[in-house]
Amino acid sequence: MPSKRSAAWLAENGAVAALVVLVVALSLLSSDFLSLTNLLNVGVQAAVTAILAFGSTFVIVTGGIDLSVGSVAALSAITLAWTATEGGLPWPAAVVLSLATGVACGLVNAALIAYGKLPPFIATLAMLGIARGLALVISQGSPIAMPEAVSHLGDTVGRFLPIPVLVMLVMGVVAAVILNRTYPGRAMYAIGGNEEAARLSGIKVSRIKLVTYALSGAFAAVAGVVLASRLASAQPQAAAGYELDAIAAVVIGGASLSGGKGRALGTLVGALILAVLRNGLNLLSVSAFWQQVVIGVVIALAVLVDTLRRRGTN
Amino acid sequence: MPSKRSAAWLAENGAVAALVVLVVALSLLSSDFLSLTNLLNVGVQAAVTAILAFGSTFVIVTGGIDLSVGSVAALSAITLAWTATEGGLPWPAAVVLSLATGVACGLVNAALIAYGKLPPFIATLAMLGIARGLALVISQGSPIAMPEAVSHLGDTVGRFLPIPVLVMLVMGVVAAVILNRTYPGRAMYAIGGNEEAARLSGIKVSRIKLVTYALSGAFAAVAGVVLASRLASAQPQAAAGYELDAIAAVVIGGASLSGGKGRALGTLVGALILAVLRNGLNLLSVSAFWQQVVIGVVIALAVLVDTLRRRGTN
Amino acid sequence: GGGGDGLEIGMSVSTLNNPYFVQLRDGAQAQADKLGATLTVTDAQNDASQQVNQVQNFTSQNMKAIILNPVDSDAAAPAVTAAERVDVPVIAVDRGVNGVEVAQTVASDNVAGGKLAAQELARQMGEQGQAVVLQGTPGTSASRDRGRGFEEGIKAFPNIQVVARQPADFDRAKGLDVMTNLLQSHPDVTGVFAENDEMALGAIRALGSRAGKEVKVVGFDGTPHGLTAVKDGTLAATIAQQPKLLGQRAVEAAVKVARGETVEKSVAVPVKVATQQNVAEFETS
Amino acid sequence: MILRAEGLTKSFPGVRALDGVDLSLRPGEVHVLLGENGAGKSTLIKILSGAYRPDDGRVLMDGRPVEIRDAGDARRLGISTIYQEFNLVPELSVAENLSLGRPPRRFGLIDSAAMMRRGGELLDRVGVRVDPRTPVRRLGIARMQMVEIAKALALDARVLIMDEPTAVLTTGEVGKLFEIVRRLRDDGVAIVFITHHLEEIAEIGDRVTVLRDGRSVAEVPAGTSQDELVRLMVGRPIDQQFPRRPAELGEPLLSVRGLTRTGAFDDISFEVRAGEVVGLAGLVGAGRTEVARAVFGADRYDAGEVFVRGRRLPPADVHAAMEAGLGLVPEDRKGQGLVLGADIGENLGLVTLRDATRAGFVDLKGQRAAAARVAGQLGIRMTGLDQEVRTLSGGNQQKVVIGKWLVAEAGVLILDEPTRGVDVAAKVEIYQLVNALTDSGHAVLMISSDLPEVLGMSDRILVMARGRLVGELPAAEATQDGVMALAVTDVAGSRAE
Ligand SMILES: Nc1ncnc2c1ncn2[C@@H]1O[C@H](COP(=O)(O)OP(=O)(O)OP(=O)(O)O)[C@@H](O)[C@H]1O
Ligand SMILES: Nc1ncnc2c1ncn2[C@@H]1O[C@H](COP(=O)(O)OP(=O)(O)OP(=O)(O)O)[C@@H](O)[C@H]1O
Ligand SMILES: [Mg+2]
Ligand SMILES: [Mg+2]
Repeated sequence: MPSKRSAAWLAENGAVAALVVLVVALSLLSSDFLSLTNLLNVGVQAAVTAILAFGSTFVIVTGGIDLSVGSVAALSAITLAWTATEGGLPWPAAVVLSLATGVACGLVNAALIAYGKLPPFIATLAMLGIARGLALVISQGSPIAMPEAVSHLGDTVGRFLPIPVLVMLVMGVVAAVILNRTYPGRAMYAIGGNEEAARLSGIKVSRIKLVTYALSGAFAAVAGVVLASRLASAQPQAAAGYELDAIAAVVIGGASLSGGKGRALGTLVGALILAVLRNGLNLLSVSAFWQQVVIGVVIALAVLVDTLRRRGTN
Repeated sequence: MPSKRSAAWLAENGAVAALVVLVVALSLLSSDFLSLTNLLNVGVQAAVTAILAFGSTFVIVTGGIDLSVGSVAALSAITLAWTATEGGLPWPAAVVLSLATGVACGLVNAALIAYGKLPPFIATLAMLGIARGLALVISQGSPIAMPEAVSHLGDTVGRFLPIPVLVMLVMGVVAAVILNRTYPGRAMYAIGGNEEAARLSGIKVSRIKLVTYALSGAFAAVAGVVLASRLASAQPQAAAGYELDAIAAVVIGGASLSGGKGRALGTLVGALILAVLRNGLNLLSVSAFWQQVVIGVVIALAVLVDTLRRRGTN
Repeated sequence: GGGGDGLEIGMSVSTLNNPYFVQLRDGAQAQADKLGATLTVTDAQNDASQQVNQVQNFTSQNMKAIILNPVDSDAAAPAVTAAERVDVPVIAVDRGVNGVEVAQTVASDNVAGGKLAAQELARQMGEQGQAVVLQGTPGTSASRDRGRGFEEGIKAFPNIQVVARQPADFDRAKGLDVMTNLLQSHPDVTGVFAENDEMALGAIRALGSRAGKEVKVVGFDGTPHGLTAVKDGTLAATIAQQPKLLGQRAVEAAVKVARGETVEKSVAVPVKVATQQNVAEFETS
Repeated sequence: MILRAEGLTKSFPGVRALDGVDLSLRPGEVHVLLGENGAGKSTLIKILSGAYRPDDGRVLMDGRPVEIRDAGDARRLGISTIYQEFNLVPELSVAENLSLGRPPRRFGLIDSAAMMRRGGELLDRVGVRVDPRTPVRRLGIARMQMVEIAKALALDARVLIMDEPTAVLTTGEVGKLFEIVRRLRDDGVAIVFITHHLEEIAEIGDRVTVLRDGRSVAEVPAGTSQDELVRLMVGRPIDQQFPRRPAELGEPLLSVRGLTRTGAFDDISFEVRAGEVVGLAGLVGAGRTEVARAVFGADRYDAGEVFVRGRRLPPADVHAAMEAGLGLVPEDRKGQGLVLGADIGENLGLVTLRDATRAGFVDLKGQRAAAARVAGQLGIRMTGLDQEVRTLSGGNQQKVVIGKWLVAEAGVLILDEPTRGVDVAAKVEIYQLVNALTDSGHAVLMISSDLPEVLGMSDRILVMARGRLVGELPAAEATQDGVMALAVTDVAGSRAE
């Protein structure tokens, strides 16, 4: 019964309904919205948030929170650009170093949380400051040009294949596979659902948390590199404040901040909702002052659609 | 046994230990730190964050989160300044209207959360945008001068009584009394500890949530007015990003984001830690880029001191 | 030494998360080193109240003079009052302070700069066509003043139509995204005014090969990357504010007032339009 | 001797939970642990399963000392545990919970098909009919317990520890569980079995170790008489296990008419009169809990009415129900009954919080005094009213749940599995309190899966099967067999499976 299954799927992925409503509304309001180019633009604009949000999904599934993703993204990109230009490293080595930076930040977060017993909010808030500060220190506050080879990551192949979208989709699949099909992924759900039960079932909770935050850091590094590639320049101030967007994408996508729930697909939809919304507001030329109001109202409505529908079915 | 009780008190308020360590360290590092004027400065500088954080304490105790406090503070201050200057209202009426604005924002948050079943993160994130946007719309993006009478709230009475500090202390006492001694306060702890058990014990959970977020909005309004009084001008961008500071103060003060825990005194200490830290870094002339790193490290250490000490006693 | 030996000066910069202000600081630092003064720089992170705090902290440190780069001209008054209470002279730099008097204001005029930007953009657009504005963070004084100057300036060109004004928060990535989106609804724009160079550089990425050819982009600040883009021809012009010079002048004044000398009430560092023709003269400053 | 524990000692702040306890397990025996609430039974087995580290003492397996640092170590040693408090992940499916920590993998990835298959097999083994894909949160307490049992069986253990597995099961499931236990015993598995149901000891046990105040006071054969076991455990004999003292009946206080919720219960009508204790019996999943929650206003219903003292209650409004004088002790103490992170005093005062408020301010002193009184009555074993409820033993937690409604003095009290996990002596205390309630004209509706309790304490017994009321028996005429016969009635057309 494919129809029944797809109905059930929709019921579980209510954010999709909100996205569809939003897309239909914008298509009616703006004739420019529903063009292939514009939709690809939306995809590109969603990419960085989505990649950050995939990383945050791991964390939120375990019941944690990662406020440092934006800063870690900036630090990773600055690391890449700095080692490749000032440091004279070949770019593949710089890329590896950049990913390692992201992972290292994640591991520090996890160590503080798992061994230092810090609340995730505090540990990652500290890292938010530390990573941003280091990015500023390394770059001396000025943007650094990205190596030519890497910044192709921001390009569009042919007319219709923006690489950021490709990277986003690949990272999404990776996140989905990790969450659904691997041992650490399933253990994340168990920890988020009932940490004590997970521990008593023999899951090494601390170790899984290390994996979780390391993944979040790695995804942040990828997001940072994609962002810097789009701009051809790594900026110390890049992705500031993106952590709230990333968390919002995950929560709009159906996850709960108390843990145990969340899916990569939902997160993707959440990130698309945010990107579609911002794109639409630009197309409709909503005034700067009103934009924030409209974004707020639409986010609330989008999630409201979801919760009300879910209540209807229950 | 006063000594035993005070030891127990310290054990429960571990943040105090961190604050003491910080103060001692800064006194040794900088000769300017331990002067009365400087300490009063620290108090004034902590005031706005502390008042916001008292409001957030209610919310966090119920297991919620309020991201909108900074924006609501700005909107309330703008409302006051605008109605008093452009609107020609007498200032006491403008003050009342400003508080009402804060309460209204809180009630909208609560309605979305309690009746719309939105996650608090999403509802208050939406309000973050909406309130900020409305502040910009009302003010047309420009600061508005505060009425003379109100801006005395930013003054210092005599040499040693800065009014912001006074307001902070009064609001702290109000918060403590509400949390410890009143029905809504006790109900907040129950809801944060186990919402279902609270409901089955006859607590009207939705109504208490209305009270909770309305209080948070009212405290935000007070914070906004104090901030605007210090600057003698209400700014649409005021207190942007303060929500993370407020939450950090509450969590550093010993509350848990999963609810059921948190005290007004702890929150005050948390806000003081943040203010002392920023003040100290200025006095020590730490370079701007390194400051963020140092703040991050010290926040992590401060809470680490607390958790390790607590583990020691267990 | 230039007579400023060991003199302690505090400087509160509105934000260091922007290359423009980093240069402002660098100019000030260089001058302080030259004069032998000790400069302490703090970053107010675009938060007016944090700036008041920093000035208060300077007074506790017994600074002999304070250089204030206001986050907001109106909201800076209490900071100045705090310093005056303990008789520490204040030099305002880049933005003025409204409501109270400071020893000297070293500034270049954002409103005038906005006007210049309008004129230069109009000139390069051939005084006709559609233009869009990328606005800075709503509610900040830089966005307000530059926007106002631009609107005033562009009025003189009736054949230029401003078809959209959208915020991109002074951020390069947002400049890229917002420009991309605007190109969907307004594919025929031939002019872009960005309220800072960062957004302008983002817009240039969005425009791709059209930047500098069909579409003229004018930025603001004259940051090194902005000037490079001007040299390359992708950025049509930037309103160069000579931030290093601002910083330099401010320190000079601070050292003077700290020694009790009198200084002029205001020093204007001119804003200049940097275009491909004259860009060379800016790169050294 | 497969496992020996020697001199195990464990202290928590303010209590010495274990004080030099010895325990020896032989292969192929069912070793019963007996003791009052808070005697240290759970603490002892948590040391064996790696959840706690002992302060002192050691554990030997096959004569060699072993270190059990965490659940993984215990598993490697072949020790499998069913904890008193469930350790299930509510959001995950039954199948996934069953293979928690050791999912079947293929090429490094989780093999969901194999996981479902394995889950299905395990559920069959314990005889629970439930789709392995169902999220655990949708199961009632009883079926969660069966899933816990299945989960423990998933590991082919040499030592199987079961902490009060029968507390929430009805006779049917208990029978099934005992079959499983006997089969394992015959295969040579050593089984530690904790229960407060004394009659189960002779039926399933081989040896009994009695704990009192954290010390092992005796090791006796399972055939020891119940009176003797009680004396060992409590230190004094208990005169009467079910001291029901019928009271004079008055007006109907609670009347339920035609209450229906599609898929859960259908056309439920009954009355409870002042001074009366009505028992509600049935198999697990019969829908008793659902009815109780609907009556109390905790859940909505589709049709029917509820009256208290003749006044109709608005549906799904707990507050109104409480105002009218209803009270509910829920079956899930952890999920619905307690604020685990709050202290005992606070939990005991929760229900009366509103009444203790004057002009917005709570009379904290009065609250404390009332709490202290009730805690004394129920004999809650605690270091003080400010002890966190989380750190109480299971039975003492249950006493707190009941206690908070005793403080409230509700006119009609609905008790859902009230004595779950409560020791024999404390049970009698609770029964006395029920008597006192009915003496003063209150009414009690008691749901219990413990048939002797229903028979012993009710004046009248209602029996539910598959969401319907299928019979009513006066207590005097009711027998276990009579109730069971009704409980398995196949009600045509009701409640789809
Ligand atoms: N984490 C803890 N912190 C403090 N005290 C604890 C903790 N765990 C258990 N205790 C105390 O240890 C004692 C023994 O508890 P335990 O759970 O072993 O009792 P039990 O014999 O299993 O009782 P029950 O029959 O009620 O389940 C109790 O007094 C309890 O309050
Ligand atoms: N055989 C079954 N088929 C379908 N659902 C069932 C079945 N058994 C139990 N349930 C569901 O499980 C939950 C109840 O589980 P539980 O085992 O606690 O029994 P109950 O319905 O609460 O009644 P009781 O208190 O009589 O045991 C309910 O949601 C019920 O609908
Ligand atoms: Mg126990
Ligand atoms: Mg039940």
